Amino acid sequence: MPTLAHYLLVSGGLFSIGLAGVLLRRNILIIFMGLELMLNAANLSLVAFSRFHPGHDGLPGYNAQVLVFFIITVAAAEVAVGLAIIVALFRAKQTTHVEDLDTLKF
Amino acid sequence: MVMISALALEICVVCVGILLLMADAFYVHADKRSLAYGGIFGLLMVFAMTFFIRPVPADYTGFYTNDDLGLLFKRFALLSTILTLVLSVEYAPTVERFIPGSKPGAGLGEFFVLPVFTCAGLMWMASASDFVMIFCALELVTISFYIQVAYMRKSTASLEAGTKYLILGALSTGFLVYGITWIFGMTGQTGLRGVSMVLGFVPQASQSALLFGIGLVLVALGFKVAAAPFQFWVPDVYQGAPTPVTAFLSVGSKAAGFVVLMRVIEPFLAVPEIETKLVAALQILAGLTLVYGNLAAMPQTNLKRLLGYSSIAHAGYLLVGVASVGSPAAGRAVVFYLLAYLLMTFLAFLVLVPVAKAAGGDDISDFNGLGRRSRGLALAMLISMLSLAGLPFTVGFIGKFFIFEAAMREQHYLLVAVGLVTVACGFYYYLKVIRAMYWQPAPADAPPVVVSPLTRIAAAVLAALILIVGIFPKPVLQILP
Amino acid sequence: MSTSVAPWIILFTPLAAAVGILFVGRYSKPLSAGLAIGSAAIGCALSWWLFCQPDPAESLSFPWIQIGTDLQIPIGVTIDHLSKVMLVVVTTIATLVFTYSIGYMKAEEGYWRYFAGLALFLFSMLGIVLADNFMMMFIFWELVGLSSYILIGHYFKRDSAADASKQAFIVNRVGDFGFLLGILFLWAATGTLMFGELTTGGIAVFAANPFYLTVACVLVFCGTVGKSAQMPLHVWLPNSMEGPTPVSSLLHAATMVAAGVYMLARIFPILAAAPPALDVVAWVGGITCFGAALMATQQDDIKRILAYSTISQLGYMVLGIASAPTPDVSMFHLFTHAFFKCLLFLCAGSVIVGMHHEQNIWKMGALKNKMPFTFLAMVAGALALSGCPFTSGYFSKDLIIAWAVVRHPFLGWLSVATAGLTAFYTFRLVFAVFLGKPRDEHAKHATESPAVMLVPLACLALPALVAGFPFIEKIFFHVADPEEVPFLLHPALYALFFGGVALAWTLYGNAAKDPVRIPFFANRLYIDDLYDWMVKHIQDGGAAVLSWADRWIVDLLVVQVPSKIAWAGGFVLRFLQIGNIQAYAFFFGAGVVGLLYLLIFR
Amino acid sequence: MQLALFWLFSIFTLLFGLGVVFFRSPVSSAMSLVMSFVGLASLFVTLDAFFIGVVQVLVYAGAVMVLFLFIIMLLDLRTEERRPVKLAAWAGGGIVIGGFIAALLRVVVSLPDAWQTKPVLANPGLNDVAQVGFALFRNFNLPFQIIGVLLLVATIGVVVLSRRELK
Amino acid sequence: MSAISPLLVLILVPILGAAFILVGSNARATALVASAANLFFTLVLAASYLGRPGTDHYHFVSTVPVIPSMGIAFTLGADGLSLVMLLLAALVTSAAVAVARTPDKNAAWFYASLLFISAGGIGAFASIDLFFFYMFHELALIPTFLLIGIWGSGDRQAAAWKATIYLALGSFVLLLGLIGLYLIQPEGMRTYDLRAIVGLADAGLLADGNWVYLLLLAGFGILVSLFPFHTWAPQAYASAPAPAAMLHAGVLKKFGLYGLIRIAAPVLPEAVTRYSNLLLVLLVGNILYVGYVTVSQRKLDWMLGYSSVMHMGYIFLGFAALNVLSVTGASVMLFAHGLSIAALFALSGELRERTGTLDFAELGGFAKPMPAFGLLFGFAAFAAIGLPGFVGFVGELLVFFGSFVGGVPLMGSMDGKELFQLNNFQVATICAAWGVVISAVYMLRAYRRIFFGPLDDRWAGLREISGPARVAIVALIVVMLVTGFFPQLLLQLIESASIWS
Repeated sequence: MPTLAHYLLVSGGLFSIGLAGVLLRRNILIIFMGLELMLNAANLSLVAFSRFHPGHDGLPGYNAQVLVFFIITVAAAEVAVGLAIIVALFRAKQTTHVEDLDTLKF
Repeated sequence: MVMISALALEICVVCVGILLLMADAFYVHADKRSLAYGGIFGLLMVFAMTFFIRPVPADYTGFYTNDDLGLLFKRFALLSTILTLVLSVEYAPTVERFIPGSKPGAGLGEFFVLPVFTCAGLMWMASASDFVMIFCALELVTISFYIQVAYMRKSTASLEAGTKYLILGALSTGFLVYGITWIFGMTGQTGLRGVSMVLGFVPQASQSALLFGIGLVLVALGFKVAAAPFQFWVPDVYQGAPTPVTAFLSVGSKAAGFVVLMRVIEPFLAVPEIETKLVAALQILAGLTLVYGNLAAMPQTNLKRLLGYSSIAHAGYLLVGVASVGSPAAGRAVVFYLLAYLLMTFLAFLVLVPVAKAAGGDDISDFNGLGRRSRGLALAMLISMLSLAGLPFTVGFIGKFFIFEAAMREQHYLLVAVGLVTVACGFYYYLKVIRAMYWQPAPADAPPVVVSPLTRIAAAVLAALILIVGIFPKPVLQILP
Repeated sequence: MSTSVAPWIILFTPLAAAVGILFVGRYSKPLSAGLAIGSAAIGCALSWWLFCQPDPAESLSFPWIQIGTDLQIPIGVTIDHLSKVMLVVVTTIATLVFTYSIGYMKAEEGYWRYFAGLALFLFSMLGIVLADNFMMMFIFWELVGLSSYILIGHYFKRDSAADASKQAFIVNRVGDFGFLLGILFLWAATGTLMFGELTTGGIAVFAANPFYLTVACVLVFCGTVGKSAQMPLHVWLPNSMEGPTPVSSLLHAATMVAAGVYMLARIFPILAAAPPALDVVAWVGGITCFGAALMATQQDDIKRILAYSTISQLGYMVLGIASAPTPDVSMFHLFTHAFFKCLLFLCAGSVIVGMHHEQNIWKMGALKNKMPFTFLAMVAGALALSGCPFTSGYFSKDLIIAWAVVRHPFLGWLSVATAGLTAFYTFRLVFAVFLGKPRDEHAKHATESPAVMLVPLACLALPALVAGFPFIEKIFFHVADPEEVPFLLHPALYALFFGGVALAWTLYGNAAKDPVRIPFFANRLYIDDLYDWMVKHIQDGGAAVLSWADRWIVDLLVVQVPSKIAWAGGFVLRFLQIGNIQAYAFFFGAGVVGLLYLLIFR
Repeated sequence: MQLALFWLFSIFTLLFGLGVVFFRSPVSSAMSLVMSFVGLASLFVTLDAFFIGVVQVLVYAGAVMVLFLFIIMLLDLRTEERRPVKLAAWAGGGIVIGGFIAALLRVVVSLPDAWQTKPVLANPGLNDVAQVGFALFRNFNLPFQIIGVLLLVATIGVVVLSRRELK
Repeated sequence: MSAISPLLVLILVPILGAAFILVGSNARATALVASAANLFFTLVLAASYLGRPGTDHYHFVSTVPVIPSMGIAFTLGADGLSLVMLLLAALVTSAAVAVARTPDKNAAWFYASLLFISAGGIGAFASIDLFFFYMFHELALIPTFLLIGIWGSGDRQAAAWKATIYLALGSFVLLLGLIGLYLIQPEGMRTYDLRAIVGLADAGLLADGNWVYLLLLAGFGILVSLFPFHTWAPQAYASAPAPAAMLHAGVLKKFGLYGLIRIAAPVLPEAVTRYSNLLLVLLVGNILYVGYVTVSQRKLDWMLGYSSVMHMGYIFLGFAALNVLSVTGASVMLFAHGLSIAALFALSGELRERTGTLDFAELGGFAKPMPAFGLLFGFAAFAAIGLPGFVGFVGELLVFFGSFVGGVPLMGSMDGKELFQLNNFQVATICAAWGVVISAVYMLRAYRRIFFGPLDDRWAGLREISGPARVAIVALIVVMLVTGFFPQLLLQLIESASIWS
């Protein structure tokens, strides 16, 4: 039987992978995907917690699942807006590469 | 007198926003500025409504609390939004230049409407007492800011700023969510009240997990309030964003961040060992923020960017206050400082916008000789800079005084020493502006600075408030929680 | 007119005159001269009148500073024998010199400035004479310094005069430094400043610790060293000859420089309680009187010769204070010296006027016939100075020498030798100026001075000769002759006087130029050069080093370095802000990790 | 059995997650993102969170990934043009990630109930859609409204930002 | 008690004057009227004060609570000492305004800044509440920055920056000190009202205040240019326009020492005595070290700046000795030095305005073309070096007496010979007395180099000192002479001060 630790570690790993995507990739789209991974990793542990720590009624904490639901929604909205910005950026500068975005500095 | 439910406030704000959208959609040919005026009017109405609400002492039942802290920050959000709209009107021509649109006023409508929705988000943040609520309100604010920062699509600076804010903001959101997850996991609660209730029973062993969660939430909020080392987006974004949005960011979202921060850490301070670690962490954040903001601001030449750094610096002072939560005065100090910060920052931006419009740039050197070119504006800028630097007889001084008083009560002497140095640095870079305005001669071809009456009124009111409250803060202190 | 009011009139008339001249003086020369002389004359008359009156029972006194019981500094006068004599001397000579000045300054500019200065000086001098407590004396002590500064610097366009006045004031300040400390020492121990209380029993405190009293007295004596130009602070007096000659005669010969001696006389009982201090005084006086005489023998400037002789004579007086049982001995010499030295200077002044302000004795010569009257007066003064038997100087000086020989044999015999030197250099001066051949155009066409200058000469010549006779002396002083004086002493003195004159005659009878050259003496024993070197290299050098340090070390450490560090810090921090999202994300992550470690692993 | 499934799904998820990061071409990154989301959904299912699992598949595999692919096509970025790999960035990133993972492990092992298995639920076959909906519309009404506003704002934003010509 | 205090008028007059100027009334006239009116009011006030009974407490008190929760109230009040300082402020302000030459650019801000500085000084001296005591002093900071920066001479920008930042830093340290003073009071009785604090101190209710005293000393010390925190002063005064230098050196700089005498002396006496050796070392540095630095200055303005730094040493000595005599002396010196340095800066300003240079090497012989100027300068210079007849002498005298009295020298005998030893105060006094010689050296040198010696042809056409300046400086000198001849006028005011609790 998988234990809580299993799930937490997996979600942690996923989170780290997402973080890695942000830190290591230089294509904004990929970075964005990494961010999505992080959010979902969080979701995983949320659900895991809710399942492993059932409430007094012996049911999983559905509040957590609602939160997950919200997170997914927000993430979707974020993706929409984010991609819109990226598109606008690409139209203006013909690039999705972070190193081309350094006019504002110092 | 008739009392209204606090929930009505946000609803009204949202309705104002929707009405404006409708108007924007249906009266295509009308002058878009009227939207802004409408928004200002509507929000003023809501602001008036806030005085018909009886705050109930904080009882974090459910998601929504309208204690007087929350109420105060609702007013705060409304005020900053109104001022942002005033700025937006002044700034509209620039926006028009930088968005694709054939007709005059194209795309301005949304520019005036979005702050209203942001305002609703800020107000919800002000009374959020549940992590879910916090998350949703925060995201509403954040996402609407993504849009506003990147609003001027034809200006690469604005887009770049938007992208940076987007990526880093999303990153912080990720941490926030993960942190909430862990706090939930350890307490099984999402409501702050619930958390504070079960916190006593959390086994010693899982405290580090709890701290892990708190730490990640702290990171996210630190990002919002521009605390070092999560502040790197600030100067770039402030410089690139449309100026009204910059002002809104630096005041509205920072203030909301602080109120959430204060609400979130409060339950955890009940546990001694968590409290000590938390305070230590806050002290270090405060110290780093002070040093980074003030030192890095000194070599700046661009006023907008300088204000970005200065907002980091003030976040530092505010964090000093937050780190001194032990003393009863700390909360009041932070709130008062935020109030002062609202006044002086918006005053600075109210002067910056017209001057930059006239000079075509927002470098400090564009202020050269303003003291002779346009006395009133220069005087206003003088007052705001003195207040930012924390000179007596301005509200900024009283704020700093409270902050350091609290810190010394808590005997954070090291922090106070750092503050001592940074205050001196602060004098240096704020005086640079005064120097430009009064020492330097005006360039020969300096165009006249035109200011709309609305801006003029707003600036006059702010300047007067800065001085009056700076000399006689008693009435303001009475309305503080 | 009561005897308790008169002193105040005497004291403040000159001040009033000075203020008056300050306002109206520039409009009329006669008016300013008149005011000054009037005030002096009034003072003179009142002083003589006062002298004839018995001492007043009590004297008026006003509180000047009064702080609870902690400190009272009154402004009050003492009328006793000492002060009355001094009053007489000062006012009389002042009157004469003021009158003389009319003639001497006729052609000069800054007329009113000059007389205002004189009046101010008279005021301050009288203040010293009348003071009844240390602080009041110190106040007027400084004011005297000021007036001397003003008068020496009269020809301020001349660099030498400007420097001389500055030097005079500063050197006096050095003396006053000690004086003030001495006052503080005495006050700290006894809690009073009044001469009366100090001299009568106030010093009983010191029975426990005479050493402390000695230190205090020596410090007070520093005041004398400065004001009376004792070695090693004598350098300013010869330089002060840059001032107008009447000033030299009044301030720097007759009265002001004698203030130091007067002060010693005033506090004599205190000194007497501290024998070691008296020894110091004696040595300083003795060495001064000998050394100054040596320097005088090789000077060429007529006024400088007289200046050194003044220093030498003051040395006698100081020595006398230290050796005689009563200050009257020195006061007696002060009295006679005032007349003949003033006379000598006025003669010198008349010669200088006759010579169109030529002061080098080797450019004169054979003035005997051109200005006979001056010649006679000069001779009278010279005799008195060199202690020719039965002139005033003879009586007073020999008395001091006698006491010195008895009390301090070595110093005594040194002063005996000095007597011979005195005769020598005095007559060197007389012969070189009045005999021989004219050695200069001016000397050929020199003419006698106007009457207004000659009358004072006459008035002074008489006392210069006779003021020392016992019957006069009895009026003013109560001196005592020492018992068993070595019987060699008086013969030795006669011999030395005639020897000196004879030597002067053989050498300078009719010499075209100075036959002897002793650079060591001519260069004032190199003391001035030593001072110049010290001021130039030690004081100014050190000051320059300090100011360099202030600019480049203190300022650097306190201001520059911190500010530069802060600025550099900001400059460096900016480079974290490299504008690259990934870098920001990295910092962000690093921050997260750091924070987590802070929270979890500690 | 459960454990085997868990391992299967989690390895699936993690591998494709790595794919997201390490594929050079955005398209394959996007595809592997979807795959890892699908794996995640199945992990949700193993946690008896069927509704969430379904939503996950719908929203991500459906909407988000379509959006991504659409944008990638629109911007026509096939393969990221080769740029010199920044060693510093990789090293720094590695350190940060390592640190983060270390903290995470430290926390997880410190958990008292880390190794407990799933507790049995009060009544297993309960349909959690009803439960979630119940919670959503009853307790979480207010946040739900806020999300609504958020979506509105997002819509406005997307329109404003991506429309060619604003009117 | 809470009736409107007449002191409020003193503060408001200059501020309103400045306001009028900024909205466009004739700058110079308004400033003159305002300062003259203030002088008049101050004199009236002093006169009425002397008429009042019980001069051991504050008069003209009025109080308006501002932050009741922290015991902060806008409390005005004056006793003898404050009145002396107020007189000084009013005198110097009038003189400064009279001497000022209307600049061709931005005259309004020029005079307004002067009035603001004056208002700051007056407000500080008239405040009993430490919070406002501090705030008022800060009021002068920015005007100084503007005055030096816009109308200064020489390397004005550097000077303005240095002085402003440095003073800001110092006053912030001071603020921390005041907060500390607040925090060492017993919980629940905490206040910023000086009278109450003194009461608490007398009742022995204060916690250990050594660190507070050190903060206060550092803060005030920087403001008063205590060695080694003095380097800002000479540069600032050298480049400031004459009126600014007069006001700052004459009035504002006194704020720090006034504060020490007012606050530290009565509230933290044991701390003062505890750290007296430290202070003695520093103040001897002020007198001897800075004194010799002054000697080697080549420019008049720098020399005056350094001399003003040096003279602070005497006042510190008076404060450190902490007895009636010495503190009275210090207070007198505050007054005396304020007047003399103001007169000197005014004259140097006039001189710069004529010659364009203050380098000794280029000047000389000026007594010929402008005798009156020379005379006034002479008066001012001799007043500055403490010549009897001027009030400065009284001050120095009292300081010396007070600091020397510290215990009659210990009599006793060590291994047979009688000995005595001086305590540190007495040693410091001896150094200070030598300082009198030093000051004579540099002052007379300056006087000799400027006014004596041959006159260079290029200076042939020098104009005499101008009318208004003449009047102002004569007024200052007359005051110094009168109070010098009749020091009791001043002393009875100071003796009635409430610091002798």
